[in-house]
Amino acid sequence: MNAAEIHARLSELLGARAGTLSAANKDEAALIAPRDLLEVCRALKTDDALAFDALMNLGCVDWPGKSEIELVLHLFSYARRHGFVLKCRLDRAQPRVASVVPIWSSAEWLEREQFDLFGVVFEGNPDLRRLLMPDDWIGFPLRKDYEEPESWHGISTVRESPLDGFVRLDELKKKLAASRAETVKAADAPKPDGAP
Amino acid sequence: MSAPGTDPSATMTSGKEVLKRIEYSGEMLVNMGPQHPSTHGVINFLVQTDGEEMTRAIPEVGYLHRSIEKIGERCEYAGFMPYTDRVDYIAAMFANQGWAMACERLFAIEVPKRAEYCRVIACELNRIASHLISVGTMAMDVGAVTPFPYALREREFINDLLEELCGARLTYNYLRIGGVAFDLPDGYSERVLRFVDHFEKVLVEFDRLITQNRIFVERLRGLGVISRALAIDHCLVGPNLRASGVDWDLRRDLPYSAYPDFEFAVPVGTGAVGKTGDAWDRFWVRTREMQESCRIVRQALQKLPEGPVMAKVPRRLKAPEGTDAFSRIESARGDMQYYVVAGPGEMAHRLKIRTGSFNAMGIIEKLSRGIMLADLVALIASLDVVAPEIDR
Amino acid sequence: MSEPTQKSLGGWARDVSESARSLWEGMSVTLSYMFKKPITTQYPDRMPLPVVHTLPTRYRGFLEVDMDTCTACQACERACPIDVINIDLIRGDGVTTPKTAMERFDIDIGKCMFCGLCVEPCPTGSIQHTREFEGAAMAFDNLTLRFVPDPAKPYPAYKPPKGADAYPRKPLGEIVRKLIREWDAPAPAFPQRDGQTPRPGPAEVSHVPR
Amino acid sequence: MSAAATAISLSLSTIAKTSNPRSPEQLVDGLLRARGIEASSPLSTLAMVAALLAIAFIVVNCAAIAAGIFSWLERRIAARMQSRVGPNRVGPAGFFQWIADAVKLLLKEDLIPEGANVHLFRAAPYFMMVGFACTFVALPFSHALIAADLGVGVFYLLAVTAFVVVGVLASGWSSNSKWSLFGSIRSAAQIVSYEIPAGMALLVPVLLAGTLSTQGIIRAQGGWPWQWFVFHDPAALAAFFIYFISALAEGNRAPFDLPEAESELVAGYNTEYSGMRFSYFFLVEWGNMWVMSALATSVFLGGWQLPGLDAARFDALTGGAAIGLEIVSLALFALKTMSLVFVIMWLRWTLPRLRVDQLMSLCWKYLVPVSFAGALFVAGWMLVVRAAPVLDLLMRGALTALGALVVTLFVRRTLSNVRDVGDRLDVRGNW
Repeated sequence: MNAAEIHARLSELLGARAGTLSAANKDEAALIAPRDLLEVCRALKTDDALAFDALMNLGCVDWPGKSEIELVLHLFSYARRHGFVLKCRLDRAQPRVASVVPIWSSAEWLEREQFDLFGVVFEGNPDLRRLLMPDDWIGFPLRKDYEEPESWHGISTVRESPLDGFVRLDELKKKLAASRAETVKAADAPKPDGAP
Repeated sequence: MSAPGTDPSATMTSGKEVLKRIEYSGEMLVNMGPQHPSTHGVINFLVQTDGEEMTRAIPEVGYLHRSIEKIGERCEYAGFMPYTDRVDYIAAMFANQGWAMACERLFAIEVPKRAEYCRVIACELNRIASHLISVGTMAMDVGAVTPFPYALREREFINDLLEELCGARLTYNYLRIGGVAFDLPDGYSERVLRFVDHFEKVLVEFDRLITQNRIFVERLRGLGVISRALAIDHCLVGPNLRASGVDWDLRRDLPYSAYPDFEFAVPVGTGAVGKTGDAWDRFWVRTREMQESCRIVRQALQKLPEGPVMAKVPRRLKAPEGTDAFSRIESARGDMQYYVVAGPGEMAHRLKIRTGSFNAMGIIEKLSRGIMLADLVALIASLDVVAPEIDR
Repeated sequence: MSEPTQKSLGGWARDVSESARSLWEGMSVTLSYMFKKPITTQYPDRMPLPVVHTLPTRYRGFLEVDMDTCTACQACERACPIDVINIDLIRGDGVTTPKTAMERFDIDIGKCMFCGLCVEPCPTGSIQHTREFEGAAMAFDNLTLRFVPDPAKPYPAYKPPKGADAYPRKPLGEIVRKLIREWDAPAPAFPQRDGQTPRPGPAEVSHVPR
Repeated sequence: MSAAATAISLSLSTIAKTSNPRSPEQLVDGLLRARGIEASSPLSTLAMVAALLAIAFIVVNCAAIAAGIFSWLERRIAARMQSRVGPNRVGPAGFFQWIADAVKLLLKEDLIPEGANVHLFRAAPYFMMVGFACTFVALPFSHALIAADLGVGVFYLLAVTAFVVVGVLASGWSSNSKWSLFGSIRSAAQIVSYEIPAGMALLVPVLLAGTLSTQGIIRAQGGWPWQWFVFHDPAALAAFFIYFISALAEGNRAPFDLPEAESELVAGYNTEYSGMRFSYFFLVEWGNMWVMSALATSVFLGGWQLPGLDAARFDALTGGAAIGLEIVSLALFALKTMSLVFVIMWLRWTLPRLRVDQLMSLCWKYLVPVSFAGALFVAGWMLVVRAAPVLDLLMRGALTALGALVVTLFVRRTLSNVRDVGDRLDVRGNW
């Protein structure tokens, strides 16, 4: 089944809650309301014609301009050999959505990761704590407005570059010129004359 | 920190509270890792154990987190290619290909046929190299040291070949968006064929040394059995999934690149010595996959078409903001997925990498219940998790 | 954990014989390697050739710029994903001074990840990966290659002749070999910004074993 | 210097004169007699104590040096088997690597972890060293070279090797590390279990020889392979293998190296050790290879017995011939022992490690029943042989032929292995 057929079947089952299908240029995705997520997912998994038995990928996209965090789920069915994409838009200030762990176990770690990096709270995840970042890390690094702290527990997060240690060349040249002017007559002032 | 509702302290339990979460009843708690010799990189397992028999092992990851996804948002599309090498440094070619394919989809670039063949050859050689590390370390984790140097020796031959192809032994950066960086060098196919012939014999020897070894079989049979349903539910991918009896290979079932041109078998775990989906099956599937990779390499070299190795790629890669592309490739550790959302400029707005090891880690806690301490290292090794791929 | 199973006498005997067979096979494999030449080579002094000569031509070692053929197009600087290359240009009047000259061409090899992206856009093949790779150094500054040694003497940009498809280039590796300092050499005294304390060289860092 | 030279020449002449100085006691006695000192004088007692101390010094150093050399040997052999080169910089073929390592370990800081039981932590390596060095007392090296030919030799050896487990337990417990504790508990369970099949397997040669003395057991055999106890009957053959497996397990050698399983327990009971104390553990491990191989050689493989030379005729020899043949018998014994040591190393670099439950099931379900049945079978077979001596000859011949056949087939298999992967035979390259 292609995405349009899947969405048609989904609409048949859930009506308007199946959301809207995006334009057919790229991977078509169904945009659904966050509160319907669990129900839609359950329908996708349990319906025989759809039979999405695997949650392949679960990611968030931060859109600070639109003040929303987009949750993207890539589903796949080993039984029917077709894939589908679900999207839902969460409020960026209060990103909360139901966890899909009861439907697909693989969601547990994927949701933990997104919680860690975006601060999206997945209600119902049995073990929602930081996965990749240290437990006492403040902030959600993959948000667009995140600013990296300069140090963590006294460890600097900034590394100096050897290239920064140098004098800017125009300043150096001025200095060179000045120093030579003192010693040499003004007529002998250096001029950039090409090859060394 | 943008909004009050997302304060981490309000919603999350700290690592120390893991101890409260587990049903702790006086067993010994041991930290296995992050410097333990056989945790395959820096991973920590909080092992709750009653003598030799474990209650469970709770994986704690993140020690190798280099925020590659964030870097991907601050890097031009082409400039991100070297970073993908670091996603999975044991099989960097696949990480390259996943990124290249995601971008090619995003910008609708058609890759020349010869470039696809070059990609297949490089990737399959890399698959052999990666599986060699996997089976070698797995043998070492159950105590047989010698198969590991043998595996590394063969891997060195592949590294030499890949070095000749792209100039680096580990972080290849060989693929480009729209093709590959270099064509095959002169006389390359003869050297690859010589290696493949040699390697197939070595594989037989390797089987005799370790795969069929009685102690090895006894150690791994019936260990960490993952049923078909459990594997799919936990979204295991690649060899781990196939060992559980799921006959699924992206290269065959959702063909990409030049794979439709080749004939190869997809080894599936059958429970030859124990139950389908046990640790031995996972080991065995990897050894068979190396054989199949040899077959693919041979066919690719035979059918190699003429032509350019690089498509016409626009100087500035740009896509409308918000368009997204998704790519799936069959990496050495299974289905590797890149999800890229185009940003306003020449950079991605968001990049998500889903790797095989990440999913495999999620299942360890479930499988580790009630096995023995010595089995835990074999279990971890059999899932072939690679720390950089989990943390990225 | 395998649960205890009742074994028949036949199964018991099969266990023993299978163990003996796998022992036989495995031990014959390991013994056979006693009589083969080891695959490892001893780096660096017992190699038949210097290692540099055994590397393939595409090997990505230290970067090297032949300033005589550099067109100052800055394509490499733009291509570098991690800003390892730093080029400063000055524009002259084209009469008494060259039109374009480079005051600075620095490559921070200590940060370089040897991806080769800078080599690809170079129009004249001036920037190249060499096969040199031995450059352990005590100080990070030792790993910063300055291809314009004196900023006061800028290098004029090379103007490729029309229709040429090959450009004169010094032998690969010759330039960089001179620039790479010995691993225990003191850090070069690069000019410092005003009011900045100079970063300690290896002599001043007490914990570095000499 | 001259005094030492005199003493050596005197002792050599004494050896030549007294036809078989079975023990150092007799040797010292003979030396004193030659000087005209009576055995009852206090000077004699003093001399005896001094001689015993000297012998103890020699024994401990022999043990340490043997262990050191084995460490080099094992690394070279392991390297070759893994298609590597191994240590080859210090001395010819890297032979002095073990001395370099010992010097390095001596100079290293001796760390004691916080929270460790300091005294026990310090003492544990010595426990192990004592248990290990004591075994050298009753091990025969040649016809005459034995520190003390004890009447209860085999029993004594079994007793003192078990002392090693005290060191392992103490080191593991006192380290205050969970990995160490795992290792030591595993070791205790393992050594205690494998004592039983080892003891039962050693019962077979004891039955056949009718004595517990190691020299006595060797004397009951002959120089030719068919005169060895290992080819005496199928049960003795099985007993040899059972003893060998049990000895591997008792010596914590792969595939039974669970107490220090590096992929599971980091380094097991010696995780927290460093410097010289750490090296003691390894000294014991490598030295134990000699002990177990020497014991197996003595009781199953004919020990120092020279082919074609009866032990009684050997005793009767005097002068240069005695000394020459003594050296030959020493070399033969060493050769046999070294072959077994090689096999131990070879096994280690071939096999994966067993799991704890498999280790126990191997012991209790396989080795213990077979060793008991074997001991019974041997007792019965001895009765049969007494009734029909020709059966004895037939059985020995058949088993020796079988052994030769197995070795030939194995060599052919190995050679075909070399050919299979398209490599040439090359033993000389890159040493």
